[in-house]
Amino acid sequence: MILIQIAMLLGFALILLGLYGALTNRDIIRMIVSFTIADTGVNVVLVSVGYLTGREAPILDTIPVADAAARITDPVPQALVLTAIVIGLGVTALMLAYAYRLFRARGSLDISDYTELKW
Amino acid sequence: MTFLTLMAAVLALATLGAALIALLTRSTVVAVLAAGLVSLFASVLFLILAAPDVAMTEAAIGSGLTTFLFFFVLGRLRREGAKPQGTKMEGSK
Amino acid sequence: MVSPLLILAAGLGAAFLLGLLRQTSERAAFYVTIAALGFMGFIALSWTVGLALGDALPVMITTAGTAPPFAINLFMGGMEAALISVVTLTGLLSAFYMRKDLLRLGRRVMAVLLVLIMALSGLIMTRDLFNLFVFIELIVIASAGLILLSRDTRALGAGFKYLVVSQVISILLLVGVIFTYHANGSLNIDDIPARPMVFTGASLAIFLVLIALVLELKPFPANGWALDIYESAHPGFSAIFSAASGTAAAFAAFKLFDVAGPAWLPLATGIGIVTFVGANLLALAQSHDRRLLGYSSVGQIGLVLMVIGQADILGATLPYVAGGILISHAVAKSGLFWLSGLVKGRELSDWAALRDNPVLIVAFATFIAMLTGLPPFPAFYAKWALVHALMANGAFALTAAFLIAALIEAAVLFRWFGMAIKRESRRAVVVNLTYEAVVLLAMGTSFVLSWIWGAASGQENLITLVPLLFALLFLPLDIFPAKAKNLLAIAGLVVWFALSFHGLDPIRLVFLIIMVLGGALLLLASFHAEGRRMGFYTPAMLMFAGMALLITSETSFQFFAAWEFLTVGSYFLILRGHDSEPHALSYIVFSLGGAFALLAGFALASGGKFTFFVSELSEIAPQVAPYVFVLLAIGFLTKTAVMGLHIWLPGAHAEAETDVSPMVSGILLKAGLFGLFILLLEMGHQTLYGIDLTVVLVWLGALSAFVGAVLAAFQEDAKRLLAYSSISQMGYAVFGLALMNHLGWLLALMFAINHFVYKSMLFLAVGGVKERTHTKLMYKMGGLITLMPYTFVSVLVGIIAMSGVPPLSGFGGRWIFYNAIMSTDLRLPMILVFMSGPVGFLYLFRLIHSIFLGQPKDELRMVKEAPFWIVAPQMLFVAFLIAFAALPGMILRRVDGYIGQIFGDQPLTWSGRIVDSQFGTWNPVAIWGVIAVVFITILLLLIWMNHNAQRVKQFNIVFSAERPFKPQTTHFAWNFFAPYRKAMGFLEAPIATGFWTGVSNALHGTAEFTRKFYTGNGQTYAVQLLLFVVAVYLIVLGSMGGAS
Amino acid sequence: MTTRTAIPLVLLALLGTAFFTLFAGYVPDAELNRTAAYYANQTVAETGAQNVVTAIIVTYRGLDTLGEVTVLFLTAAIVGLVLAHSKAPKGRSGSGFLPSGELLTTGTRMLVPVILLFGAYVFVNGHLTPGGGFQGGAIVASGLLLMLLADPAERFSHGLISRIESSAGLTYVILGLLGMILAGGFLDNRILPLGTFGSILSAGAIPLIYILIGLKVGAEFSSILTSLEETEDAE
Amino acid sequence: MSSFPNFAWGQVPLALLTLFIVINYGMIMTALVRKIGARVGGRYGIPIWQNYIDLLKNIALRSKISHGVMYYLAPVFRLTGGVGLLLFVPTIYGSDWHQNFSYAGDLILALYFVFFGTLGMALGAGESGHPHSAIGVSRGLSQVTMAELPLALGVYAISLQYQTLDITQIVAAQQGSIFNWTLFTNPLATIAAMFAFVGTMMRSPFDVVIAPQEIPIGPPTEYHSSYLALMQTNRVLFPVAKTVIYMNLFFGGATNWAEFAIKVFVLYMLTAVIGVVHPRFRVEQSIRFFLKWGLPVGVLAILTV
Repeated sequence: MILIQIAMLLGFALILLGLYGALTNRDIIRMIVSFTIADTGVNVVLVSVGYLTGREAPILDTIPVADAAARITDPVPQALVLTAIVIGLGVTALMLAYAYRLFRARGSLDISDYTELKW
Repeated sequence: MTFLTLMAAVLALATLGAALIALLTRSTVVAVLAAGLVSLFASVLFLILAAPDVAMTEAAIGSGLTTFLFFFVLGRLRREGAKPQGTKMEGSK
Repeated sequence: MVSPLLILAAGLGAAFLLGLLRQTSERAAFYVTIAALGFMGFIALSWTVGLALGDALPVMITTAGTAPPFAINLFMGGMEAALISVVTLTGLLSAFYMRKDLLRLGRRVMAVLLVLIMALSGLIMTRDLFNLFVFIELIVIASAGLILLSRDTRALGAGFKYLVVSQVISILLLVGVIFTYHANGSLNIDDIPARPMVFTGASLAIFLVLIALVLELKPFPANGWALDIYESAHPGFSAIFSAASGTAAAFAAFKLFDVAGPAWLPLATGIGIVTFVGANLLALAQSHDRRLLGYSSVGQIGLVLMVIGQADILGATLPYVAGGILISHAVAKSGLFWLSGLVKGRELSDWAALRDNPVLIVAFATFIAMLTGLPPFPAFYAKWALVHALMANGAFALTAAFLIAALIEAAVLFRWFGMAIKRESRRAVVVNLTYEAVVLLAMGTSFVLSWIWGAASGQENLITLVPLLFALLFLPLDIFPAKAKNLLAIAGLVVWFALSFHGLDPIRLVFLIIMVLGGALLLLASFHAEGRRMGFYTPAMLMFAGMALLITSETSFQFFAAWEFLTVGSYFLILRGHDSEPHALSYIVFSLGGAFALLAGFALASGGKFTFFVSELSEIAPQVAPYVFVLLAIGFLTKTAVMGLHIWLPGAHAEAETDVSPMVSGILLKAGLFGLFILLLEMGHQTLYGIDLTVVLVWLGALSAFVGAVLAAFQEDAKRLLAYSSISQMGYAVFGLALMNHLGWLLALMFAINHFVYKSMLFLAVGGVKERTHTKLMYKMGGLITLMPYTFVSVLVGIIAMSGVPPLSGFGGRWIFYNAIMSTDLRLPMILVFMSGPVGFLYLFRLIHSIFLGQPKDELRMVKEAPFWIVAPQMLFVAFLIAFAALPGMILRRVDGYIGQIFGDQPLTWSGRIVDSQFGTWNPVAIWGVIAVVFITILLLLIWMNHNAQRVKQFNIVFSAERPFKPQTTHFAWNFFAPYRKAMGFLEAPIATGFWTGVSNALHGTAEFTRKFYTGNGQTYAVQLLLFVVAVYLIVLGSMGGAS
Repeated sequence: MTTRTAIPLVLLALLGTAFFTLFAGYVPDAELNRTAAYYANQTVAETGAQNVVTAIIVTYRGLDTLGEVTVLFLTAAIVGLVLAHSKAPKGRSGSGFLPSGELLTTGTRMLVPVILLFGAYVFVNGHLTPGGGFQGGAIVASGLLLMLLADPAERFSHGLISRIESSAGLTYVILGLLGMILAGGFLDNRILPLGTFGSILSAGAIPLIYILIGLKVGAEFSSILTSLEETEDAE
Repeated sequence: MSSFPNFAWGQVPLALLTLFIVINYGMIMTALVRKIGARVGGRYGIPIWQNYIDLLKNIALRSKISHGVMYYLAPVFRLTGGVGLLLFVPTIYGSDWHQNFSYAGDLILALYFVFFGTLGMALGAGESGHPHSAIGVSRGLSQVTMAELPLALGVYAISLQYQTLDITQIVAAQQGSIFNWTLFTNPLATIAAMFAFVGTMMRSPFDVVIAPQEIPIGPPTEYHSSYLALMQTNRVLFPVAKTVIYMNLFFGGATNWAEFAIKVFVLYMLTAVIGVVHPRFRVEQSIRFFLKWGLPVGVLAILTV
């Protein structure tokens, strides 16, 4: 129980910290770094939600199939997190590529320099 | 159980610490490394939370590949950012 | 039917396949892309058709051989199929459209495009919450990739902002998803139970999911990033981003709101309407075409969200309504984005380049009509159904907000269209056959969709109406000479009259004669036009179609559709005028505003029933009746240009072409009058807050009659003078109708007939003068009587008739007027009407004096009589006026009898050619006789006395015993009624204009101020996004606190 | 504190309260919910996989996974696109801050095959043990990464990477479609016999798919990394 | 001929007789009024037959020019307006002789026919091309718009009062006693109408339209010879015809020529008296005057009926 709470709070804290960094850091690279932290936070929250206190990993090599329902933890969030992690990497890579292109175009990594489109 | 909890608590604190470092440090390189550390700690936490698959993935992708991606881009940026100041204004048409 | 999964498989498979092709064969890659998109589109379309025709049943597609919720499942139903068709076909056409850029960037970008379309289709089909997230991420990433297609370097910044914002959204979404899963034990959307709107536990989780999906819809004001994309991206991609992505995201939101339960609908409603209003408002301040389209997209999707919020009200019609708006938007918006690629400049006025290619102008008009929900396009039916549902459920404020925002949107779009038609194009249109083909396909689709929506409407299918088709027929016929088309148009009107006049009551018959036969008569004047006169006949016939249908309409739907037809047709006609751009705009805005009032009125009257006979207006419940009356009256009064709602009229009528002015003045204004006839016929006296509304109408009519006349007297521009005169004349007619007695109605009808005749005549005459003198300013003319004698005669007869001086027909109107006011208890409004009579005399005299009398100008000494075809109808009118003056009974008697049936009295007795009332006598033949005898006698006397009078030159005048220095300066015409202006000039104070200008300025100011919100900083956008979420959260929290 | 930081702080505090409400309202399940229970009970019978998470990823939520590899595919394609049009200045290549000494080069030469082999092991055994295509793919990619670090001048054949990526993806889709024809639906793993529970060649198509995923992910990661690393695009 | 149910050829000579009487009466009366005005001003004044002299002189003038068709027709319009007005109004109540052609229409016809001559005159003056003519028209029309308003209100009031628009019936209702006159039964309407009466008789203070004492200005500026003769005829006929309407509506009408002569003279004299004691208004002043005084009285009249 406490384990879940610790993990979940950590996850939320990471999300908020990450978002704070992303919203206040003007450096594009630092924004991306912050987002990866927030992403990690989301992953932690996801896993913690699926965790059942005291249960084991959902791998049935040592656990008899018949006992599985009583002994393993919820596998679904884990599957989701796997996907989320990979997607997170994809987005991060994309943002980094964009950052590079932006820098090439304008020689700046300050997000507030890219406001020629507005209003 | 309590050991696990305690470990989780310590890990959580460490993770938070790493995250704060990532946010507060002036050096981008340190921030990237700290973010990787956050991922790494999180992957350990995933192990505690009975999620070995996730832990592996987080470690390999979240903390490993992502960090390298950052460094690669930083490297390229650094190389080009080191060029004379004149290029700063280039392309701002 | 092939499995819908193949849509996804084909998209993905083709995307992967592209990597296997040889590097050099980009062309082959392109064909693979096209083939895959075509295949996807084919599957979607075949499902759409199959489901629509009942050949197929909606199907649940399971994956992994496992039943949901344990494996991801997809659903293919009617809505899904239709929307996937939209998505895939947009993708296909855009792929064609972007061909060059796709080839330039290679197969990777083609793969990205394929994946985007695949993901959008998946987003529509999937029934799994997390799968939804995956597809959204795919869409985000693919979009970020396709933004790179643009050659605009600013697109990079836009793409990055988009990624930043998407990150925030996906965080919210994931947190929401996992807690929803925790609460329901399932990720399947169909397993989500309806929950109350509270912010604890599972409800909070679903809130996060919902708000994340709503954020994907770019709600105002958390949408700066989307606008930046629209502004900078490749138009082909923008078309996808707006049409396909918007559609899919809206459907995803719909799916979630559908299961989350009715408690959450207010959220959709609120955000939707705020977005619709806000986006359209900000669009006002835009001068960049694509950004404007972006705002419009955002607004339309907001509208769809608002419609989704009405799920409980709309019930089974929700797909029809939301789909109508969504699909209209998709087709029109993608069409416009594609069109934007053909225009080089990015200013709105640069679209004037489209004039190089009339087909593109037609496409532009089609798309705008489609977006603004004009008939016969799907959004029209949707708007109809939506407003009916809203009004029936008492959502008045929402309806008002919706209609106002829709009006702003129409203003924005039509302003743009006006610029395209009237401004000078600095750069030629891009010649690109692929672009054009894609645009034309979209245009064709819009008509097909119109047919489908019409067929499903349960009402008349507007696109199949013969008059409308007749009007549209002139589009392809536009390549023929104007004279041939004119003949066809006249024949069409006459035939339509012959087909439709049977069985009409006399009042309707009179209006039908004025509108259809009168139209044919006026079209005679159009024979003077040379060349092809592109773009004249379709709008003209559209207007006449609207009027013809208006008279014969039975249901409120037919009535309203006809009303919109005539409004739109006349707008395009008016826009043809020389300096008409701002005036046409204010015309369409006021007209649509009035039309919306009608819509709301009918909706309120029908109580939500879609088929509502106009004759049922007399049976509606007394508690709503007065409000219905007010709304409908506002609609009709806008058309008759009652004081306060009149500011559109002078410019619109004055700037129109020579033969258009009489149409819009002489004929079109009668539509409003006809509406009032119907309204008062069915509803009669209504009381609101103890005030008899007909009394209000009496006052408004009298005020218009007076102020219109005063303003007319102060005009220097001949056509403006006539336009103000129309306001005054319509005021009389409204006044007469509102008296609600037999004679009042007869008066109004007489005014309708008379006004048609003499205003058509005068506009033609003045138009003819303008053709020759090239000015409308009267003080620049003078002394034209000898040069244009026929025109002079028609003006002379016209002004005698109009001023009510015996013996011409105007006097009959006055006589009936006095008898009418004798039978009413209202007295004070008469003062205004009494005053307006002599004032009418002022402007009429000024008209004839300044143009035809006085000293001719040197430069105009050689002008010829107006063209034959302009004079000929005038002479017909003159003959008619004289006949009608002598024999009013030939028209009025039957009408009088019919009005007698309505009021159950018969105050006039027609003995022979004499008309007797309770109070007096009108013997037109005797009047003619006496006057003619006396006149001829005196004339003979004079001729006897000075038969040898010597004709002298015009400037041979005494002029205080000296010859004038220059004849030009002796024409006393400018500011002719200076003394009157000194005394009564205060009436000229532009109160109404000031008011409406103030409204317009306030809107623009708000837009200008609010858009500063969009700083262009991606970080700020992200903050705004969070601010939006938090604000919604707090507002909902607050309202819950208030409710409990 | 400036408004630039204060406003986000306030907003995040409010968002935090929303999160806290979620946290406070969270009641952990005592038992597996019905979805999880279904997987716990049926995975073995239906898919023959030991690792329930793998079964879910590859089969039950196979569509997600297909989307997931597509994300990487997209990212690789777009990163390639982005960098294709920004040729870096000529000059010394490499990430520039990691020294590539002789030791590293030699070590790499020895290590890389081992790493690649380990990666393959991970994704082949995905249905039995923790790990699978993604992890394995990542490991394979890190092998390549190491090679890049060791010898920045090293060129990878984009054509090869791309071809591996595409064929794997295409095969994945075809396998999915085969599921519709031969078994119960798209991505049904029972197109192949489920085999003996617990052995390598079991769990129907899961190992095959995970191998494809592994190859594809590995190729995609490599593609991204090489795109970012290389100064000039192959095109 | 069903359109002329009351028509008899015998009416034509009677109508001509009426016309003859009225013209001659007008000739003498207007001259007399001018003479009185002159005497009041300490001048000798014109001879009583001066109008005849002017008329004959104008007819006899040999210089005759024309500026065009409308110019030529204007005097015809003008005189037709005057003659027609007289003929559409019953002159002597109770006499079948002098009903003229009033069956052609009612009060409304009379009120609107007033404008017939005005319009024709204005058109002719316009075509003459003289700016002063146009200025005169502008002034005249501007002024009349407000001057006519109290009359319209007064007429409305009395037609409500008598519930008819028929002039004969209105006169009939006033017979019997002097106190049956509208003047006494409806003084407000009468006062309102008298504003209009004074205002439209082209006498000071409302005579800026023709501005007789200044350089020739006003619609007739360019007219001469027989044109002017016709207009002069009208100038004596029209005021009388108009006065007849007022007399009929408000002052009990006339049952014989003597009563007719007296009532018309008194009413006409009224305007003359006002003209003598009151200086000329500018147009905007007269408009304001009617707005300030005429309109409220008129409004009161229609409200109190």
